[in-house]
Amino acid sequence: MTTLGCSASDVTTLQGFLGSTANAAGLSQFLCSKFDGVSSQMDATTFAVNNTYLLFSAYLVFAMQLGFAMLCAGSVRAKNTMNIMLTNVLDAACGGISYYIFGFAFAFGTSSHTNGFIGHYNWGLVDIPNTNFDYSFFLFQWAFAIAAAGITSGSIAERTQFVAYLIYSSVLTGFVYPIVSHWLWSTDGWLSASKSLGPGSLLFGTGAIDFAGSGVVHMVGGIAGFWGALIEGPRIGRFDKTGNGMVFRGHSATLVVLGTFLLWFGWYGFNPGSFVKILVPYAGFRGNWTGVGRTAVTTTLSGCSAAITTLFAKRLLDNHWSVLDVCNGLLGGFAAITAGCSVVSPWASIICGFVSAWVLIGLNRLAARLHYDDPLEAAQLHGGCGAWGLIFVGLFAQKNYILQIYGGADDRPHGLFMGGGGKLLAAQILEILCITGWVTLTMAPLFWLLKRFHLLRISPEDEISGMDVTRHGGSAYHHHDGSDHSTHLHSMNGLKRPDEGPTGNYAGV
Amino acid sequence: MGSWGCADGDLLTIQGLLGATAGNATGLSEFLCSKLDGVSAQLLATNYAVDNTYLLFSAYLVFAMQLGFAMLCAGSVRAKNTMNIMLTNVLDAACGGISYYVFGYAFAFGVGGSTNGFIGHFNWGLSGVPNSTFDYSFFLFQWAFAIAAAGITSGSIAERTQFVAYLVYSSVLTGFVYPIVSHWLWSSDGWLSASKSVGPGSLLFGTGAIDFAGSGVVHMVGGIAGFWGALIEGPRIGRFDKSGNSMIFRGHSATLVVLGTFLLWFGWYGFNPGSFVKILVPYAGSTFKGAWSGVGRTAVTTTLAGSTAAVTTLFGKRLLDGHWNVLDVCNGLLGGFAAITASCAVVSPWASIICGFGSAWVLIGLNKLAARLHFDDPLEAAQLHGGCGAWGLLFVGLFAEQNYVQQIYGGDPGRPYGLFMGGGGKLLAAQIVEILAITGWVTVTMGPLFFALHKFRLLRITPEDEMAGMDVTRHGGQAYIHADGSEHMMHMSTINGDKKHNNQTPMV
Amino acid sequence: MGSWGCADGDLLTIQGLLGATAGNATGLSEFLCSKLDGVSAQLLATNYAVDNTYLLFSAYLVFAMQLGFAMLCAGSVRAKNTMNIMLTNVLDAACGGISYYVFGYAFAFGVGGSTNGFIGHFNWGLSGVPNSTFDYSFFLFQWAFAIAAAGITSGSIAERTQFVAYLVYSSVLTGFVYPIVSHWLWSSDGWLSASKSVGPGSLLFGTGAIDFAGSGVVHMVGGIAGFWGALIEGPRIGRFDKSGNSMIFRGHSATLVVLGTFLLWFGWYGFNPGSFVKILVPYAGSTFKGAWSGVGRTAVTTTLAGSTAAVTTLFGKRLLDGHWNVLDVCNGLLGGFAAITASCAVVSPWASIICGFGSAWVLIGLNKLAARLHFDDPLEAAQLHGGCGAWGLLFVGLFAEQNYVQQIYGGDPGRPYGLFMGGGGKLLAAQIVEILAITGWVTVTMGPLFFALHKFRLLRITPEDEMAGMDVTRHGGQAYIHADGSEHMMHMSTINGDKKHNNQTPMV
Repeated sequence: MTTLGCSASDVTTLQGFLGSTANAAGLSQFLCSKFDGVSSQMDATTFAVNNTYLLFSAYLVFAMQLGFAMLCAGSVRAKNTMNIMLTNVLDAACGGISYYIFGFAFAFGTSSHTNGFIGHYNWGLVDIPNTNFDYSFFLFQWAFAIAAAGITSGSIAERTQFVAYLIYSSVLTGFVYPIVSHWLWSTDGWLSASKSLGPGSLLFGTGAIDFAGSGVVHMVGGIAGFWGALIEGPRIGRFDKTGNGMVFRGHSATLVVLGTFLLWFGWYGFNPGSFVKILVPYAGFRGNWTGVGRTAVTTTLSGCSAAITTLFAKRLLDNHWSVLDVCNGLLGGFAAITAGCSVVSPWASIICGFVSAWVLIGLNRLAARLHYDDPLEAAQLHGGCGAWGLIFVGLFAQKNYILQIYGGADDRPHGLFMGGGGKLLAAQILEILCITGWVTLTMAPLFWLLKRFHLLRISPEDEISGMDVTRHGGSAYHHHDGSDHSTHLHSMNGLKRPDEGPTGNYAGV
Repeated sequence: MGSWGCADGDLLTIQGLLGATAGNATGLSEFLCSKLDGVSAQLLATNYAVDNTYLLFSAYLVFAMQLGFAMLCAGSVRAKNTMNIMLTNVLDAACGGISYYVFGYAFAFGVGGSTNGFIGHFNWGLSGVPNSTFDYSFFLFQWAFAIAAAGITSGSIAERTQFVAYLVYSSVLTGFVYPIVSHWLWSSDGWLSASKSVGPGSLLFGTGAIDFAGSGVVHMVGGIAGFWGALIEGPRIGRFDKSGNSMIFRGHSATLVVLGTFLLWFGWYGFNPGSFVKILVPYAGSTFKGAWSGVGRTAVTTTLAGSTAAVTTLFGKRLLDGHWNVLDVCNGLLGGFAAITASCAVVSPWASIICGFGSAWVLIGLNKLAARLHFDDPLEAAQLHGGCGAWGLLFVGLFAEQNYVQQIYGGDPGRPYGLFMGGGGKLLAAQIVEILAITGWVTVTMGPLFFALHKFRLLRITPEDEMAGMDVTRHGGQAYIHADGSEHMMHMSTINGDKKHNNQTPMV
Repeated sequence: MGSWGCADGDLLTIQGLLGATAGNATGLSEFLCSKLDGVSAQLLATNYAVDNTYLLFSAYLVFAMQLGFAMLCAGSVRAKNTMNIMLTNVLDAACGGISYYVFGYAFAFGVGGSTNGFIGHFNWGLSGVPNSTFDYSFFLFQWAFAIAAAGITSGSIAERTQFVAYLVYSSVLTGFVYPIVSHWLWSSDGWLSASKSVGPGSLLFGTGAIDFAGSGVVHMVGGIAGFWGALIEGPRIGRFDKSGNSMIFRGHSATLVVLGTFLLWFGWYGFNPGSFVKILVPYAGSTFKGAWSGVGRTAVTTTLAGSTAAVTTLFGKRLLDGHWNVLDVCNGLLGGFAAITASCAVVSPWASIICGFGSAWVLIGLNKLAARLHFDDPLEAAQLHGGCGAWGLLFVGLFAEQNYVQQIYGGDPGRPYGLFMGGGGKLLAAQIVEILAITGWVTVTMGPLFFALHKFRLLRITPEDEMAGMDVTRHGGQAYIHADGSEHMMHMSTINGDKKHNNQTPMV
């Protein structure tokens, strides 16, 4: 925080300057009291502006949860809609409690002594707010944490027991994800690009740059989903005996588009919001506000170019214009640019989106060939495009943007194609390997154990009739309620309650 | 709002301090003061700009709750009444906009020469706005609150109410009943207000009732109005059979319910944290704490209360009913939000978990009670907003933290706070008075209104309309048309279109 | 943007003022100036940060309107064309992003050494951005406006247009036609601009046309383009029978229409108030009024105009058609918003009620006219955005307030304002010129384009496609699959999936 007021010695200095003037002490104190007043108001303004910015960004990121819910709901068959929406609501709700109690502490708990692997302070938000973190930062990070779990729930949709969901979701949001975010985003994380321990402490002199989480959020969610979907196996009927893929269409394209647009909307909190502070001047008219705006532009362009690339590519390959593919392409472009959004130029983001579209198309083909079934393509989209995004940073990151955001010396490594050497690329590849390894080591055994104990997959009967009817109290849609041709009032719509009678525990749904 | 320039006497002070020795004491003083005055004016402008930006975007979020209500209500009713309930939600916002502009705001916040603790009576039609206290953004924020109350009530009386009755009660509620309650609590001269400006000792019980974002003002008002409406109308046909068994009337789309719930959650971040109105307010005694910390903390308590209520409901209903139900979880979540709304700014995050846990059981309990008493509220609005709202008001009296109350409402250091926090029972007493006063006021006004509508046969639709659904009979057709007949039609002229009959009015 | 530090000569001024008497006049002067410079730099940074925060979040809200359009369009067409229209909405945003980045922004706002009142030709691919005038946030905000225009047109030609035709017209509209109109009105050197910077007396009629947020630039452009598209394509098959009667083609989901309408309402709070671009601008002569009051007032006028139009439509249609129709109310609401968009910042709240009232009747009238002339616009986009937009431009000329025009556009105190406010007819004349110029320009560019597409058989789909619906024939299948066959299936291999034929490319 800038000090615009008078420091302790300033009063003495001022008195010296004034010399023998009538009342040097009084004048000095008068002037300094004015400057102190101005300074404290400026500080307050800075806090207010930065917190306003961060809070509204957090609200936008939260809106992504709604986007996920609608995207997932539209992408599954009608009979499993209630199930997947419940998991999305609970990602947010359970995540709120666990991230409050210990998740935030694992991720950002920093105090006297540091630990590059895991944080262990600020349990239950004790000592928050402090000079570094206010409640708004917690809220922003919570909204990120629940996004990771949302990704995974897409991969294992339509065939996973609800209890298994509760377990993996708690572990992912409460433990696996916070540790990865500690590595990259905490000031003392071993992979961090802005480590505060001192110069030379950065990995390869640069650290890995994952500005808003292509790796931290998307790869973590995608790889967890990959293991879950792989261990569960494909949905019944998804591949027939001769190995042909069947098209399992979601039940509502409208919901998919709704969800995609909401995710796009929320991504403007996700990427630009990751600056955390907007009132940071650089020079002249430039400041973090420029970076924030540029980040919004790169995000937009990457998604746009991925969407258009997908449109024409799928037209060539499959011969129709498919809005569902375009939506997924768009999201892949966003997932890819998330790592580099703040450190690449707008023109480069178009390249990022273009390639991410082909990454997604290629991985989807590979998945079909390997009989890997992921109802939302989440592993391919978030895992694959996320990894591409991390590599992209190592190729196209601009030096001046890195210096503005992460500081450091003038010779700090930047993108290979920008003439910044291969060190940043090496750090990015290390990040990919570490995240893949860590999530594999933690989540794969978890899913495997759940499978051994028969807690992972639902029974074939449940799967065929749909989980909504068997587990979640009924199907999601009732277009006909029986009143159209009812003669007896008591048979309208209402399911007569079984024999419990009037004293039963019915609670008027 | 502070001043960082030169006050009236400052110019002479500097001149005196410079004395006769400086070359040109007058000129120097004027130079310095002009600089400082410039800085001060810019700081003041910044203050206004930041506070208004914050308030306006909060108002937009609160407005988004109206969309949330529309989707929640649409999903919770049967398909045949969807057009009807969505129309009421659109009109809550539209009619409310006009009536709140013309007189509602004046009743609620019109403050002028003379004060009146019961009702405001200045600033009709926004005359005299903006002034140094209120800008247009404040009106917009309060309008978004006012329309939320009417939205709650429309849920309680869904699927069986005449549209004319809706127009009548909605105007009365948004234009008169709600503004007066908000005057009591939130206007600087309201008789229940916790920050009354008319003088020390004027606060009720020395504390006033704390209802930060309106568990009582918004949620109980809407919920109790809905209670009387639903009670006087009686249950929907077939909702309870002759032997008294409950029938399950499922809404037609769980997706819309989840969409609406998430939108309400999104909007609640404007509702609760936005109620600070100003974010650029530093707190004394700290370099980094200010209203911005309070705003953030409020967002956290809101999140935690809703989350806890959702998780509690999930397991509670699993134990009671044997399945994991997303619809119940959504309602539980909203109950947690309605409960924390009163206390969101003055309790610690850990306490908000208790608030949410309690509200989940309040809602489950009241729903069981409603089923037993054959009270039919399609959206559980009376139980949710009325019951959880009342619980939220009590919760303030139990868990309000001393320092948060001080920071937000000011007052002397000995002012009462939460009973369990060691702050005595006075705040709790004031909260109970608020519950009783709101219940009484809404009952006295809305009860007779619904009863009169009932007597004049304007309240409930005919059984035939109710069976067929209001969309077809009153609102020009069904909400959904999935098949338009073109799949297997022979004559082009019959596709989809209903051929116009000659005796109908022309189609436009 | 001001400066609160020491200007070039200030250092010497202070030294002179201090004279020889102060102990160290140079040191003292430098000390004071360094402090003031520090303050100034921080104030400037704050100013940028606040304005950019405000503009960015406004841009996000405007972007949310694209989601609103998508849902509104989806709900307003028949189920069989849902995938098609949603794809166009997604691509409006995606293609628009690339084309507006590469050249659209340069046409609209590219200002450099030489000026050109008709078209901009600098800042290609955002080179030279950010500069002291424009930051990235401004580009984002303008992009969100550009894609809205294309979204309007896609509604007019829904359900019968080839996808290739859509790609062509959408690129031309977003990349060329729209940017040029926005250059005329909103660029500092546009020939119709009300705030032209090239010198006094250079404004058209001494006033320029006032189109604050784009009733003309966005809504009329989209609406008139849609008009020509729909006119050249002709009505959908079966929309008018052989004897000339209108058939009612209902959209497939009223819920989506309401969802879209509310989202558009929500986004309009970015569209209109956001068009101030900067919020931290104090107004002279007041301590508490500034752009923030104008922003708030704009949100209020927007709300009131839409609300009035909705309520007017409700009762108007009830009288005409005999039922309370939520779809009509939604369209009326949007018409009110489209109308107030031009004048939102320069009229008083009470006047906005008149604006909304008028726009409701404009829309009802034009819809009747369209039905009589057998003009088929599935979303009433030409009537709504074109008609109400034109009414909104006229409204500025009648009701613009002098002091608001002064505060926003500056200029000499005698500049013209609304006719009914006593400001003379010059502003009205400029508004009429804008209407004619936009109508002419869009007609001259888009009319021949649609006609050429028509001639080359690229515009309209085949009757077979139109009957079966485009989703099945062009877009890979239907939007909704409610039953997947698993309910009564015997062989697992047939569940839901369409068995892939061996000669097809592998499914991905």
